[in-house]
Amino acid sequence: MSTALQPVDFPPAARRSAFFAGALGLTVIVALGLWRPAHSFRSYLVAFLAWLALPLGCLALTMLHHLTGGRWGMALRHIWHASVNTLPLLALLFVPLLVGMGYLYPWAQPEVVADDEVLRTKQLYLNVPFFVVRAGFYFACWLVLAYFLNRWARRSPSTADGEEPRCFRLLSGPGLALMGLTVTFAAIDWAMSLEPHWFSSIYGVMFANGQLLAALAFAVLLTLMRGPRLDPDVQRDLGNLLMAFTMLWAYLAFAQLLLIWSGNLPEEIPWYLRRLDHGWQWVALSLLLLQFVVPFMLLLSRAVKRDPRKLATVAALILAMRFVDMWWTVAPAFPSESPLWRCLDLAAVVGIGGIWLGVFLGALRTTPPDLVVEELPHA
Amino acid sequence: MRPRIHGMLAEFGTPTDLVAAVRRTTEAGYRRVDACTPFPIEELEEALRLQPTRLPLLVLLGGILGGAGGYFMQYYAAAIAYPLNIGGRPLHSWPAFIPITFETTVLVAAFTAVFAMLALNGLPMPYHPVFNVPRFAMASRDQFFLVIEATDPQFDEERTRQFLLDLQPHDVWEVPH
Amino acid sequence: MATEVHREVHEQRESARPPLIGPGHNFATVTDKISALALSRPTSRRWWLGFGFSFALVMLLLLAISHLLVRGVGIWGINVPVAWGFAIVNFVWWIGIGHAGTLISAILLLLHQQWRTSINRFAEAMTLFAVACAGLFPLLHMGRPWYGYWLVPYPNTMQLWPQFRSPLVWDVFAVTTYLLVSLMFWYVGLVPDMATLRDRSTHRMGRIVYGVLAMGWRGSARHWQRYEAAYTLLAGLAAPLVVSVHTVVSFDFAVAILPGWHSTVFPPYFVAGAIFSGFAMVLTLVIPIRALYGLHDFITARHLQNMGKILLATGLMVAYGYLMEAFAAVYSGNPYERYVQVNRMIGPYALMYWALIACNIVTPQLLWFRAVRASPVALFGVAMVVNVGMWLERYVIVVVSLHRDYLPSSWGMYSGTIWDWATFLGTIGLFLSLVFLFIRFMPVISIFEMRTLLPEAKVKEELP
Amino acid sequence: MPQVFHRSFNTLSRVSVFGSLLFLGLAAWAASVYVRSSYATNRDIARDQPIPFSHEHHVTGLGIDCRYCHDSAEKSRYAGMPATKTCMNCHQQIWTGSPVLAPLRASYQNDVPIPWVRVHRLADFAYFDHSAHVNKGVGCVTCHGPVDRMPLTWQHGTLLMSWCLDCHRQPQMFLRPREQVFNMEWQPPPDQEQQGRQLVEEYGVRQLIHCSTCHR
Amino acid sequence: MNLIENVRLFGHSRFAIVGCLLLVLACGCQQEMARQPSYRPWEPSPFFADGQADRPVEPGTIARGQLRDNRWLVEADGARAAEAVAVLAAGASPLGTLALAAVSAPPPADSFPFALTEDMLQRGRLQFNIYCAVCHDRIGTGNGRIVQRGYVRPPSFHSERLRQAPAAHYFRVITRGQGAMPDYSAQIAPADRWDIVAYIRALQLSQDAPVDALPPAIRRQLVQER
Repeated sequence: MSTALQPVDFPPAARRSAFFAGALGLTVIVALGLWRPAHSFRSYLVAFLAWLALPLGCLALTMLHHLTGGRWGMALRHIWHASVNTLPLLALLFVPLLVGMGYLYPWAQPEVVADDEVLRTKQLYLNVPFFVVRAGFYFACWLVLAYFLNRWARRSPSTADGEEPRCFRLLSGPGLALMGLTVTFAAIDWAMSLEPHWFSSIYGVMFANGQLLAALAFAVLLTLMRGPRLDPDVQRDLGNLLMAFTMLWAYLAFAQLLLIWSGNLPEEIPWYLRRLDHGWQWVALSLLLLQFVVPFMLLLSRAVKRDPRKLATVAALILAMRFVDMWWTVAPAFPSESPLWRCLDLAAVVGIGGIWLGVFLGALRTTPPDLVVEELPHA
Repeated sequence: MRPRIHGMLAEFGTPTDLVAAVRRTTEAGYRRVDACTPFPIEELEEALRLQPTRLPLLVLLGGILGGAGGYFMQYYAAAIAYPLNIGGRPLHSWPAFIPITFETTVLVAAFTAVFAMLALNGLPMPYHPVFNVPRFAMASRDQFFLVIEATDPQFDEERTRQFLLDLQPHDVWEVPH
Repeated sequence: MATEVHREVHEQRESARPPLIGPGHNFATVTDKISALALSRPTSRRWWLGFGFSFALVMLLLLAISHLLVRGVGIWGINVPVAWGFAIVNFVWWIGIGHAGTLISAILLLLHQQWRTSINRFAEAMTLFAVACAGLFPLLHMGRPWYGYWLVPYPNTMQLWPQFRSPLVWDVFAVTTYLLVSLMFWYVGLVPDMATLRDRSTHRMGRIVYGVLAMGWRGSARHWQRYEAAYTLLAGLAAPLVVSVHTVVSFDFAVAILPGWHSTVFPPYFVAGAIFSGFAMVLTLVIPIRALYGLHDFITARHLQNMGKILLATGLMVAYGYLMEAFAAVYSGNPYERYVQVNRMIGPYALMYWALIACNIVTPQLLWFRAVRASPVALFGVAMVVNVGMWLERYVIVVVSLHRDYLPSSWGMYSGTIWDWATFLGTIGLFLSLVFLFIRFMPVISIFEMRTLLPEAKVKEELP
Repeated sequence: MPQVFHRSFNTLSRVSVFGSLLFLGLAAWAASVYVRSSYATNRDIARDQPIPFSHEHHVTGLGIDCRYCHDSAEKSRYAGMPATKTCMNCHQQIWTGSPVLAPLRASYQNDVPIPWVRVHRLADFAYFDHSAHVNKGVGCVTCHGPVDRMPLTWQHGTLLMSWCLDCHRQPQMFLRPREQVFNMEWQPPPDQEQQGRQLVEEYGVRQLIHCSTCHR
Repeated sequence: MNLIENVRLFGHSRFAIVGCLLLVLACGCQQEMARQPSYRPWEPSPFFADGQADRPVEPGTIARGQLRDNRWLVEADGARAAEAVAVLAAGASPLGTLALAAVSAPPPADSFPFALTEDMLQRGRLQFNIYCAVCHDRIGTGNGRIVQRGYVRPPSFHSERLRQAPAAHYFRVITRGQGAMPDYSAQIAPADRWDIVAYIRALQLSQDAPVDALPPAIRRQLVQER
């Protein structure tokens, strides 16, 4: 069973085409930015947040797995590590957003703040220098965590005599707590404050869960596509985990909807009014159906979880819907534009995604084989 | 015609022995065979050639029934039977109906799981012929039993007893009705 | 072969951890030791002492309820503006405690966490008893409990239906469903063990009672097949159900637009709090019982450590909830939201607030240390503190948000009366009495599942 | 010996499982029948009165209008029970020696009211205004039934909340023109629903099913 | 007490305990909200000496809406009118003073305190048919159902004496009774009494009208019928 020892691998051509597509997408966005900078930054923000979900989700999953253990994680761990390795790239890709803050965030526009009493009271938190400092802090936390986890993993892969080095768990506990806080506040800073009057205290949890779901779907998809054949039990567990995270997604989304819908308060409900009108309602409906109903029903079936191809299809669907969800969550915050302009959001997704995938595939190649082999579940 | 006895009972000491014995029994062509164990043994399903249970399907149906019923109940009450304007919310206020729909789904599905399991197993059945063998009390402790029922077409008191003895059990008994 | 190598690696890794069953046990000893707890006679003096104490509290509960039925809810401290007092606080507290059982059983079963086996039965029973105690409070709070059936939708002579847009009606459905499903889950899990007790019992009455409860279980492979399917399906249903129940409880508050209640983080944060308090209560009960009945072989140090870790994790989630609530108030810019937070911290109930922070956030941080997790006494202490803290949390949420309305003319103070306390203590007595009865007459640990954990339960396949 | 139960217990257990289900169903059915029965609601049960007053005789026989005795039906929350004086308007000369009317005379002489037994007793938490109903076109017969044919008075409706709601939810099926309210013989026209809708419009009938309409 | 009795008593007491416990359930039988301690009209009351919850009007007080501020509506009789004036003076409200001025001049013999309208005649007919027709019959000849059952027969409204009687006479009789006729002051409101009087006038006219007085259409109809 030599397949069992093969790491997930892609031909170099895949990397090249990813970089090419990325360059193309970024060119479109930059060209657009010269003409309509506001829109360009908006598309860029959506795409950035959507792709950021993968490395951050993978980072959290890695630490979660260090704490809980379980064979399901062994199969995915090297993908997580490779994905986490792309965090420096994302820190770099964040810089354009600092440039575009004035176009994106109403609270960063002095003339808007001057006219708005609520925003003036919020200036204590929502102001440009503090925003930059916080963003720096978030990335610093993530990069440090990523650095240590990867370094230890390379240096001391888990050995056959059982226990992993204790340092993993010592880091992962506080690390996860730190992740929870930084992801929450990053979500508040980067996405929620686009509509600075609105607030929802569940937002950070939803964001973090979305990242976990995206990362899990991504890792499952790659493993099933290119990796070794999985142990049926592990594969079933992965299917169940995907189902659990989709259910969690639906749960959180519904909880927020229900509470805001019942409250019907003027400072809360506009968020949904914007997202359930002007065509966005169809996006919302597709989220309900394709992010929850369809994957949930499919994952209930044991046959789907047993068949790698079917499970991979479901994972791909979930992953795709994660991007749609991020689009639906973030993009309606901006003043309404014609649907044609919205299509250009795709260019940013391809642009950032191409570059990210290229770097990720490179990282995947350099993931030390002993890490892969030793962590592999029995096939 | 009703056979004289219920069947033959053989006792084994370990799950491995029992599974092997059951395999040989089904391979020998016996069909009305059962195994009684102190805990579930997955391998017996395949050894006894059991069909996969229909329970998940029934539970799914129960869940769908419960969910649809629960939602309709609320819709009927709030929009048809007694349409009242509560705080300007629509009569068909679907977000508010989801929690109960979920609960009824789970409730009916759970009832289905339990009662279908009991019904398919024919429980409660406080009297069963195997209990007539005193040693069978060990089936709920640490011993593993194989039953060949007398209604099996291949069953013959002498030959079946011999067959069971060949499996090297701890002991073999006749099970009276 | 790689397969075999990795299976062995995995098994070795498993074996390197502390074992789930003490050494020297086989099917017979496991069976006999656990079933002896329920079958042994005479009843120990310590049991009578504990049960007697709890039962005295039950009498107190009956007294408090009788007084309530005669005089009405006016004997409690509730009044406008604080119309929700102890009853709701205790309801939420008990329901929260009732979450660990099904969670341990269902979710850990689904996650193949085998360490659940020795505590699941006990935790499930605890769930049932806690939910029963919880259910008492809304019923009594209605003032006329004998009309409780009006909450059930049925074609009645008033042509009225429950108001399905109200979270209080959701509560009825959620709690009832939870009680019924937990009961079925618990009972289905008990059936094979009832058969064991039926066959072990030497007393005629015992044989009949356990025999009726066992429903004629004989361990047939066909039965086991459907049994396992049904049990797993029940677990799959119960897991989201647990989450939904405390979510609905959180909706009781969050659907209202009252500052301090209307917060979208309430559902997940309440669920985490429920699991937090549930595990605390499991620890509170398991540690003494383990010591008293000498169950160290079945409830090992590893069990306690794992529960300590879960306590820490859920405690951090609860802390996250507090943080988000406070941050939301500041960030929202809403003066009323801000006021409620400030009022919690420095208002008349500030002492309660800081006590709850100390109990729920500060104390569990001790669990970062392995030494604390490894010491049953320390764990017991932390669990007790958390029990108190979770009660305080509900008290702060309920009372502080209500006691100062928008208009200073409708401000007021609240405190429980002696009857509030009597009812609360009484339910603790009811809970403990049921626990004592349970450990006296039922197998505290799932016997048949313990058997499956033994190495000889594995069928050794001869290679074809 | 593990055999604890006799073989008949298999049948017994099945019978008890299904029997208890059946029993519960029957009990629920019986309860629902009971609460609607005249035993529980007093419907159709003629009440014994201190004087066996016959509406049939006074209304159908003598043609006395409802309002002769119940003179506040149009103006007040209460339809009004006639004072002893009202009875004496006629009975000072008619049936003066009748032993049946002895309580009436005693009441008149001693200035003590006759303790009539109340036939229609609404729960105290239900607000009811007689004049509102009468003036919006609800006929006497609609709620009280054919009083003109009752030798002794009985309660015609169940007085259950559902009984109120049956009309409150669809008043157009029951309303009649105002001038027909006291007409005991009035029959709804074939197009009652349409005419009823017009009356609902004309009389301004609204706010009928809010909780606070009756429970205030 | 012997042993057997002891055993039987024990058995009984067990039943008694169960019975007591079942009695607890009976608290569900109370309907406190359906029977509240407040009184409804005509309820008996053990509290008051006369055993009634309804209280008589306190002497010297006037209930809201019962101020008799129009003497002609209240009393057509001179003696009672003085009493009404006294009440009004005691009230001394602006409205009362105004009403007092309005009624201070004695009315002519057959005048009504207000202008007659079609509606008032309709109302008068309705009230007449309810309260009067039982004896006086529907056209006022005095042969109503009650009279047929043995009540003293009232005089016909169409007698010359009654046709000549002033309107105030009828009002006074309704209010105070006369001969066998009881008073109807409790049953018929003062304004309604005037309406009835007006209708009686119409009845009288109907039985004794000269043909010339009829409207042309009806006159033509009469001619045709003849």
